[in-house]
Formats: sequence, C-alpha cells, structure tokens
Amino acid sequence: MFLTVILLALSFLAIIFAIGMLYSREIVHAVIYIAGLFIILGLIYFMLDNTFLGAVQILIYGGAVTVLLMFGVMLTKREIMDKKESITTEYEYVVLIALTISIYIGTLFTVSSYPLSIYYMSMYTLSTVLFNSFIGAFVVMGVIIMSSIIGAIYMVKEVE
Amino acid sequence: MNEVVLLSLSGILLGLGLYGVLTKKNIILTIASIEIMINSAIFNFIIFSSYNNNPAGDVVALFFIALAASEVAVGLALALMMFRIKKTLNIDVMNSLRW
Amino acid sequence: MSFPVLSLMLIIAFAGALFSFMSKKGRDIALIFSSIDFILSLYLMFSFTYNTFSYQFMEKYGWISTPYITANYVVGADGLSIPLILLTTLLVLAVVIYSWDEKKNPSAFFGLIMLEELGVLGVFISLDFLLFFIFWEVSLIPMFFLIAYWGGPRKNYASYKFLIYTHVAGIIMLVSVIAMYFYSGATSLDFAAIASKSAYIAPFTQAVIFLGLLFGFGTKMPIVPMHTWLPDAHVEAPTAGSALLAGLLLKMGGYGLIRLAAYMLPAGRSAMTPLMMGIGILGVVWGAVAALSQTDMKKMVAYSSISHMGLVLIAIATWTQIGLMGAVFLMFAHGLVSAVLFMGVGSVHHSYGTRDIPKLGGIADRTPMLSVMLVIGSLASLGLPALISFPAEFSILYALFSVEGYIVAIPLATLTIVAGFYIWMLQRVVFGKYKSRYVNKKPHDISLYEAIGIAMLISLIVLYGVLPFILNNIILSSFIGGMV
Amino acid sequence: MDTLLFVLIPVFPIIAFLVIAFLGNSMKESGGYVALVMELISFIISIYMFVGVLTVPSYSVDKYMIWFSLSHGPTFEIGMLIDGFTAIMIFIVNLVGFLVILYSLGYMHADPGLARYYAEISLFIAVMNGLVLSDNLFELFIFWELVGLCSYLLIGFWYRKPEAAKAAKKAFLVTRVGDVMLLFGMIILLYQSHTPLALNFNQLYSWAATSKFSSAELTTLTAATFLVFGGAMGKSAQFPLHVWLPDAMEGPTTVSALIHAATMVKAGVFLIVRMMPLLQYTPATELIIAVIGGFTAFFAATMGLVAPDIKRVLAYSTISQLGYMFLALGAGSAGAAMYHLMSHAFFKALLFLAAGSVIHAVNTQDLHKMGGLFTKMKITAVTMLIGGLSLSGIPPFSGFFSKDLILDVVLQKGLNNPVYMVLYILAVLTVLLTAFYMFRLWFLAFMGKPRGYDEKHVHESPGVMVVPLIILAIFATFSWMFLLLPSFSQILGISLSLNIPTMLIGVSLGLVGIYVSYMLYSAGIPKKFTSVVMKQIHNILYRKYWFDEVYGAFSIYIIYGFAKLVSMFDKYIIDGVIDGIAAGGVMLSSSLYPIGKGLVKNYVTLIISGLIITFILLIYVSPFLYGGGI
Repeated sequence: MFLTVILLALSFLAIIFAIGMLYSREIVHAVIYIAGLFIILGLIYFMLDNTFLGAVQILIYGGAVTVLLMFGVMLTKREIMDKKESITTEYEYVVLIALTISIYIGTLFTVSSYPLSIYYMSMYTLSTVLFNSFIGAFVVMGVIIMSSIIGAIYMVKEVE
Repeated sequence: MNEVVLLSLSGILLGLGLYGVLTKKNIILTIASIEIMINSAIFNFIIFSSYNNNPAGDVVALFFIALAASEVAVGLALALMMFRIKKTLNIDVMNSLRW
Repeated sequence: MSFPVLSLMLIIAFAGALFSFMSKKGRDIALIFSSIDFILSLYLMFSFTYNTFSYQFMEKYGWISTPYITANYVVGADGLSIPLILLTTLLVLAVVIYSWDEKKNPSAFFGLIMLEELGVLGVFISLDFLLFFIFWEVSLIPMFFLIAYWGGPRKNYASYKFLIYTHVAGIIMLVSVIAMYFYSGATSLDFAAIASKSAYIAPFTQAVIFLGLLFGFGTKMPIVPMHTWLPDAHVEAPTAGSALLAGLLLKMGGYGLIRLAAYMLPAGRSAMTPLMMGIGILGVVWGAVAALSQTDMKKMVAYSSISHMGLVLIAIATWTQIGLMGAVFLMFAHGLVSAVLFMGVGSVHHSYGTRDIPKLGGIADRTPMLSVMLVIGSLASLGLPALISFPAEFSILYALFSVEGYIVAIPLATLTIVAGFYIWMLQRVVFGKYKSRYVNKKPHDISLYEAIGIAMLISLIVLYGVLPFILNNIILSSFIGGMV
Repeated sequence: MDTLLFVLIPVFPIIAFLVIAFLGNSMKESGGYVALVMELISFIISIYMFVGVLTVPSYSVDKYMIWFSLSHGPTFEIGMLIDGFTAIMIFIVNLVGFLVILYSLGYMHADPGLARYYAEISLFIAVMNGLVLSDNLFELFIFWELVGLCSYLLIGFWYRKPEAAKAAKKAFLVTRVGDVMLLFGMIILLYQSHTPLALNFNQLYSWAATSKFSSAELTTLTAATFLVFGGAMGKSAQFPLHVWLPDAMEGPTTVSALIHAATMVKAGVFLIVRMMPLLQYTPATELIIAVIGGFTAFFAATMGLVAPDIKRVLAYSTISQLGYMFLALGAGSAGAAMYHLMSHAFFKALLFLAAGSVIHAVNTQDLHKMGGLFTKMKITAVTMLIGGLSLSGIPPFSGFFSKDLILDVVLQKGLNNPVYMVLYILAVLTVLLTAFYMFRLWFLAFMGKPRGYDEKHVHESPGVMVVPLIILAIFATFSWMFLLLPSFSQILGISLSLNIPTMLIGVSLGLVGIYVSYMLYSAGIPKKFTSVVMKQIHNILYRKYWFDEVYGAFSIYIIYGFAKLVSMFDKYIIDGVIDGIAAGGVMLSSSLYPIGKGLVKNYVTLIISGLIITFILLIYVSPFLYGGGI
C-alpha cells in the first residue's frame, strides 16, 4: 500500500514534469523539466527493486542526455524562434493522443489479468544474462553506438 | 494496482511525448519529446521484466538506454547541422522531402 | 515431339519486331517476317488433323515450379484458335503492306506492328494462364504507342482511355482466374489442369468468378456499357492501328470468354446466361443505333463493331454447337471486314483530308477503286449473303432462336438498321454529286500498296463467303465437337 | 435431260461478269458482246430445259452438294431443283435477259460506265438464275439478297445523280425490311421443321404433308409463312413496302425492264409459289396474302392514274399487277399466279423497252412534254399499243387470259368467303383503272401534238432496239398459246376455261377505261380539274398518299432521333461517368496534395493514425470477427 502511494505520487510528479516540459515558454526550462522527469523515472525503477537500471537511468538520462540537450540549447540559443510558436493548438493531434492513451490503457487491462508481483533484480543476474545470453547483441550494440557517435562527430566537424 | 499505475504512467508519457513530437516546432524540443517516448517504452520493459522476474527485459532496456543516448547525440548533431545550414531551428522549414 | 511451329511463329514475330526497331528498313523486315508467319499459319491450317478433340501442335516445357504455383510454357492450337491465328498473321501482313508508305518514323511503326503480332499470336496459342496473361498485356503496349504517337488530334485522351480500360479489365480477369485457380485446387496454371477441376467449384462461386471474367473479357470485346473506349481509340488511331485493334484485339475478348470463362465454368455460365443475352442484345441494338448518328466514318465503323461483338456474346451465351461455330466464324469474319472498312476509311482520309460524312460526297467520281472497296466492305459488314459475315450471322440468330425463341426479332430488326447506316453512308459519301468544297482539291486514287492490302482481305471475304465450309469444318471438327 | 448441264445456266453469265469486271475498262463496247454471247448460251440451255420439261411435265429433280454441316444440327446444302415452275421461270428470265442485253447495245450506247453496266447485268442474270434454280430456302435467300444487291447497284448506275443514289438507297433499305422478315421466317421454319437438309423444299413439303400440327405449332407455322411472305412483300413491292419501286425508275430503262418489271420483282411471287404446299395449312397467311395483294393492286393503280413520268406509270402498273399475282396466290392458285407472271413479264418488259425507246428519242421521261410521236416512231408505238392492250386485258392478247384466270379463281373463292368477294370487286375495279392509266400514257405519248421536244432529232430507234420490241410483242400477243399445250397446263394446274360472265365484265371494264382515257387525253393534256374534291383527290394521288413523307419523317425523327439520343448517352452519360471518376480521382489527389508538403510531422501523423487504426481493428474489432483475442 505504501508502495502504491509512493508510486502514485511519483507518477503524478512525472506527468507534471512532462506537461511542464511541453508547455514551458523557455527552452531551458523545458530541458530542466525533462531532466526532472528522467530522474523521477529512475526513482521509480528503484522502487521496483531494479537498482542498477535506476542508477543507469539517472546517470545517463538525468545526466548525460540532459547535458547534451543543454549544449544543444546553448549552441543555438540566440536563434530560437518566436515563443508563440512553441505551443500549437492543433486539435487533431490532441484527439490523436487521447486515442493513443485510451488504446494503450485498453491493452493494459487485457494484460493485467495475469498474476503479477515485483521481483528483485540483482545486478549479478543482470550481468550474467547480459554477458552470456546477450553477448552478441551487446557487441553489436557497442559497434552501433560507436559508429553513430563517430558519425555524429564527423557530421558536425565536416562542415567546418 | 501498482502495475496499473505504472503502465498508465507509461502510456500517458508516450502520449505526451507523441504530442510533443507532433506539435513542437523547435527541433531540440522535438528530440526531447522523442526521448520521453523512448523512456516510456523502456519503462514498459522494466515493468514487465520486474514483475515476471525475467532479466531479458532489463537487458533490452539497458540497450535502449545506451542507444537512446547515442541517438540524442546524433540528433543534436543533426540539429546543429540544420542550424548551420538553415540558420534556424524551426522544423517547418525542413520540407525538402518534397521535391 | 514434332516440329515446334507455334513457338517458331512467336520467335519470328519477336525477331521481326526486334530487327524492325533496329533497322532503317523496318518495313522490308516486317514484310518478310510477317509473310513467313503467314506461310506458317497456312501450314498450320493445312496440316491440321480433323475430327480430333485434342490440342494439336502442342509444346510443353517446364517454366515455373513452386509449391504454390506451377506454370509451364504450353502452346497448342485447336479449332478455336486456328482461324484466329490465320486471321492474325493475315491481317498483320495486310496491314504491313497497306502502310508501306508510312512516313513518320517507319522503323518503330513496323516494329510495333510486329510486336502486336507477337502479343496477339501468343494470346491465341498459349495454353497456360500465366503465359496467356503475359501475352495479353504485351498486346496492349504496342497499340498504346501506335495510338499515342501516330494518332490523331485527341490521341492522348484516346490512348490513355484505351490503356486504362483494357488494363483494368485485364487485372480483373487476372484476379478472377487466380480465384478460379485456388478455388478449383488445380495443381498448375495450365488451362487443361484448371479446366479439369474448375467445373466442381460451388455454383455460386462459379457465378461470381464468371462475372469477373465477363467483365474482364467483355471490356475488351467490348460489351455495352464498357464500350466507349472503342470509338475514341479507333477515331484517333492510325489506320493500321484501327485495323489491328478491330481485327485482332477485340477477338481476344471473345476468345478468352469462350475458352477461359464459358468452357471452364459451366455453372457460372448457365447462371449468367440471361445477363449475357441481355447485354449481347443491348450491344447489338446499341452499336447499330449509335452508328446511325455518327458523322465520322471511322466512328461509325467502330460502333458497328460493337454491334457485331454483341452478336458474338449472344452466340457464346447460347452455348450451342451452331452458335459457337457462328461466334468463331463471326469473329474471323469481323476481323477481315472491319479491317477492310478501316483501311478504306483510312484511304478516304488520306485522299480527301477528312472523314466527315457531310463534307464528303460523290467520291466514286474521283476515286473509283477506293469506292468499290468501300462498297464491298460495307456490304460484307451488313451481312450480305455470299460474303463472309452472312453464314456466321445466320448461325448465331438461329442459335438464339433455338434457345430463346422470339426474342431473336430484336437483333434481326437491328439488321435493317445496320444496313441503314452503311447504305446511307454510301449514298452520302460514295455516290451523288462530287463535293469539292471542304476536301482536298486533287484527290488521288488509292495507292498500289493500299490496294493490295485491301484486295487481299476482300478476296478472302468473298472466298469464305462462297465456301464457308473451309473454315467451318475446322471449327466444328475439332473444337465445338469436344466442347458442347 | 442432262441435269448437270443446267448448272451452266448461271455459270456463263458469271463468266461474263468476271471477264467484264476485270477487263472491262479496256474492252469498252465489246463488253456488251461478251455479255450477249454468254447470255445467249444460257438462253439456249434454258430453252432446252423448257422444252425438256414440257415433254415430261412431272419432271422434278433435286441435285445438291453439301455446303456445310453440323453434327448436332441441320446440313446446309446448295443444289438445283428443276421442275415445271423452274423451267418456266428460267425461260422467262433468260429470254428477257437476252433481249434486254441486245436492246442495251443500242440504248446504252456510248455511256461512260458501260463496262460496269454489262458486268452488273450479267451478275444479275446469273444470280437470278441461281435464285430460280435453288432447291432450298437458304440458298434461295442468298441469291435473293444478291439480286437485291444487283438491283441496288443498277438503280444507282448513274450515281452522279443524287436522285439515283437516293433511290438506290431506298430500294435497298425497304427491301431489306422484307429480307429480314424472310430471314426470321426461315429461322422459324428451320427450327420447326428439322429437315435433315436445311429448308430443302421437297423435304419441307413432305414434312408439312406428314406431320400432324397441333394448334400451337400451326400458330408458329402461320408466323413463319407470314414472315416469309414479308420477304416477298419487300421484293415484290407490296403495299406497305411498295415505296421503293417507283423511285427505282431512276435507273436505266433497260434495268427497269429486266429487273423491276420482268424478273426480280417476280422473285417474291416465285418464293410464295414455292411455299404454296406449306401455305395450304395456314389459311390465315393465305388470307393476308390475298388481302395485301388485292389491296395493292387497286392502291397502286390509283397512284398510276396521275403520275407524270412515263416510267413511273409503268412502275405503278407493275406493283398493281404483282398485287394481282399475290391475290391469285392468296386464293390458292399457284398456277394462275405463275401464268400471269409469265405474260406480265412479256408485256411489261415490252412496255418498258418501248418506253425506253421513246425516252431515247425525246430525251425526257415527262409525259407532258411528249405527244404526237406516232407518226415518227411507228414500230415503237404499235408494239407499245400491243403491250398496253395486253395489260388492259383485251382479247386476244395474253394479258387477257392470265388476268381472267386470276379473276376467275378469286371469284370462285369469293363465293364462299365474303372477304374474297370484296377483293374480287377491287380487282375488277382495278381492271378499269389499269386500262385508263395505260391508255392515258399511250395517248399522251403518241397522240396529240408535240409538246416541247426537239422534233428534228426524233426518229425510230436502231435495229438492235426494235428487234427485241418485236419479239416481245409476239410473245405478249401469243403466249396464251402455251396454255394450249396440255403439258404446260398440267404443270401449272390450270386450263384455258372460258367463264363468259367474268370475261365480259373484265373486257367491258377495260374498254370503258380505254374509252374514258381516249375522251380525256387523245387530244393532249386536258384542262385542270375545277372541282375542289377532284383537286384534292388528284393531290392525294399525286403525292402518293404521303407515304414517302411519312416514312421519311419516321426514319428522320424517330429512328435517327433515337440514334442521336443513344450517341448523346454514350458521349455524356457513360463517358461522363468515366471521365467524372477520373476527374474525381484528380480532385481527391490534389486535395490530398498539401499533406505531402515535405513536413516530417505530417508523415508521422499519418503513420501514427495508421497504427492506431490497426490497433483498434486488432483489439476491438478482430475478437468479434474471429472469436479470440490478439
């Protein structure tokens, strides 16, 4: 019960942050909101007894990605466009999203008929699985990430 | 009860992210919205992995986090490129898909 | 296996097309190759074995073999295809000779005519559906270009209309045949394989498939109300194109309807007989009546084609021996007659610069030879006995009477209208005082090549009119006997 | 008799046709001699046949070859049926044909289209012989149409004249209506009789004689015979389809003599003669034939009273006389009809050729511009007088006997049936009218004073034209002597019985007619009618009861209007729908065009919408369709 209350509170906060990000006028504020969102998600992972991923989430999303976004803002800030345009009120999109969510929740109720409970996910188990069953995927992933980073750097550098 | 709350959160985040992708004109905010959507997906993986005691979901989530980070890097590089070439971040200017 | 004459014909047509495109003397090459094909088809006709109900000159090679679809390269001929093969090679030869003086890019022109021959021949001899469909589509392309490049002022509209109509029809036909293939559970796309099983499909399914095939082949024939592409295509097409279109391409519809639809789906056919009868009779009346009010001679002839094809449809719907014989005979006859008429009209246009009936008059005064040919063509088309159409029309009307009774009065009464518009056209165009007001001041009579092309066809029109049994025996002995 | 020899009767004219058609332009005048010689050979063979049949009156031979056959249907054949009727008919055809070709050598002299003329005449004689020799209805129909074709071509011989072209068209189309009816009748008969040889006459007769018809079958047979008569109606220009024959006079006079008086128009009578054994089972059709024949005889004669054109008077007379023949057939006497056919062929060919001679001399066909020719063209005048007397039924000319036979037959039938009695009265009145118009023609042409032609150039026609006239005059006078031959009477089933009262009525009415026309016309054209009624009647007759106008209006406003409507429907409705679909597609695509303006956002929206629809279908719709979940 206690867990439920905490989860509800965190979820509420996460939604608040997400909406705040979407509707903030200043782009820096938006980045700060999204950082908050990421950290709250990391906290939720902790609550789910998934400590390693929670840490990863906070480190990578709450730290690295946010900083990257910040740098993006800093490198381009002066040219940011008219503030009025940051919020659009195109009705059809809102309807679309409502539909998405309702369908998503619909699927959720079909799923929730399974008996579910939270298990502790130890780092040991995770690493065992990661480096045994998924070793090939792990290597491929590393290569992909490496190449994409190199590509990004190259792309930015090329124009100079 | 818990899982309902969590899955709902995931769905709502996905919707909000999608909303951001579709409505935001600033390319950086678009990238941020995409991140929200990816996060909701990862979140889903983790929820199910936790409840089923199956580490595979966690592993995939891990991969996704790593991928998403690099994707942000590439996305921002693209944003910089766009800024250099078009001198703006307005995504509506990028309509060169139509010939 | 005997001498592969059918494949040889296809190869020669293809080689003719290829060499004509590449050579500067395309017309010589087209003449040589189409003559060879014509001689081969004569060989086919004379070495044909009577009174056997199987395909002759069969060739079969494996082609595609997968667990789901098996298609072979199978060609063969029977009493249904022999007359049409003969018609094809003869008409192409006549058209090549007729258009000897074509000035605009002649190599491509003759190459396309040869390509047309390839497509049409392939349709008439292939006994595998995949092969059939490939040739069916091959036959559309050259005609499209003939209309679109050598055509008249509205050639774009006409050529696209032609292409879209016939292509859509082809696709519906394809879908229907595929449905037939899967519902019948046949093991290969061979006609014989499908035919051996398709009769056991549930009657309702058969009817639905038959309707699709009727639409597909009927648009090509064409039947009312899918007929409006034909007048437009004819009006804009060059003379050679019109002759081939009316002479050959329309026959593909009737041929397919007999061989693929009516024969393979007996229950579907009997369910759709009233519809076919109705459309056929409507087509007969519609074509004739619409032709009456045309002022463009080519359009008039085109509408009369619709009327004749309505008769063919009626004949197929009766599905009696005499009716089917009439159908095949009328297809052959109409091929020759409409080609003569289109060539004649083409020459009128060539000599006088117009085809408009009110502007012409008394051309017998200046171009007697052409006038004689126009008169003979018109008389043959209106079904004068001793010319080729009469035995066919009589057979069909008799078959209709034996099946449906007094409704035959409607197509019969239409014969007067058919006579009406031809004779009226002759009165206004050929006879009377020579009107030089709107036309070319110094008309020249038909050129030698044009005359030879038309005379070839006319001689056959008279020959088969006087001695119809030459053709009837082939049709009756081999195809109808085994079918009905 | 060697039957195979008779195959050659149509073959020689065909040879002439082919030779002249392919070599004619280089032969010029000599084409006529080729046609003449070939026709002479055919004529000799036909005399041989005629004589041979007269010696063996019951002679009947049917030779045929298979044309094509069906394994589940009738066998079509081509053959020859030679019997008394054939022999008589073939004799008439070849005699008149030969004489007309001979006459043409003078009449058509120096015409630019001479080769075409002789080719077409030869073809006509060939196919007419074929028609007469046919042993089945199918073959007969083929030749029937071909004689129609020759008639069409020859009426339009002077095609540069728009009237000739129009007349040719009219002739073809009006007879086509009849031909289609005949075709219909043939189809019904073929289906009903199921003779092993399709429509073979002898097999049809034996079929009709042996089968017991139920009433439904009799109705069908009645329909069939009536439709066959419809064909005869067209070819022989009977009442509703009579309009083409007067106009057909636009052709050369020789053509009118040969085709539109002596032979082709008789084909209808000949056809019904051939059908007589079937007709006796269908009294309704017989009655119709009699009524139409009797009415036409009177009706056409009235129009002949006022026609100003010398050839048209003769054309109306032909229609009227054909009506007599059908009246006889309707009364059940093939022999009387056949005999009148024969004598009519002689005297009407004579009249036409004489008229041709007159036209040749004065260069006009208008009776009002002739007059006083008797002194200048004695032979023509006398032979025409003989023809006229024969036509009017004055003894001892052959027309008297043949017409008397018909009147007698109808009267005999009329004693039992009031309808035939009415027809008899009409026929008798027609005798009066016939004599009147015939002698009006003769008086206007040969008596009185010249009325406006070039008198200096008028002279008797050359020998080649006069000789046929004389020969035909001999036949017109003495052909009744054939009846004295017992075998001839046996073939026709009639005899030279003299029924004095009917004879007296006929002759006296004929004489009255001649007297009246003498009173009115011997001195030239009388003054115009003064009374309003007479003026109106004259107007009606002169306008031919407005048949041309009504038919013209029917074809222009009804049929052509309908045709216009149909082609409008094609153009605007069918094509409109098709082009509308195309235009709708273009409009739809251009309205969707802004979506694809290159913005990723729009594309994403579309992708997401698609996904959502897929989800909805998968989750909420598919369970209803297939029962399970996803």
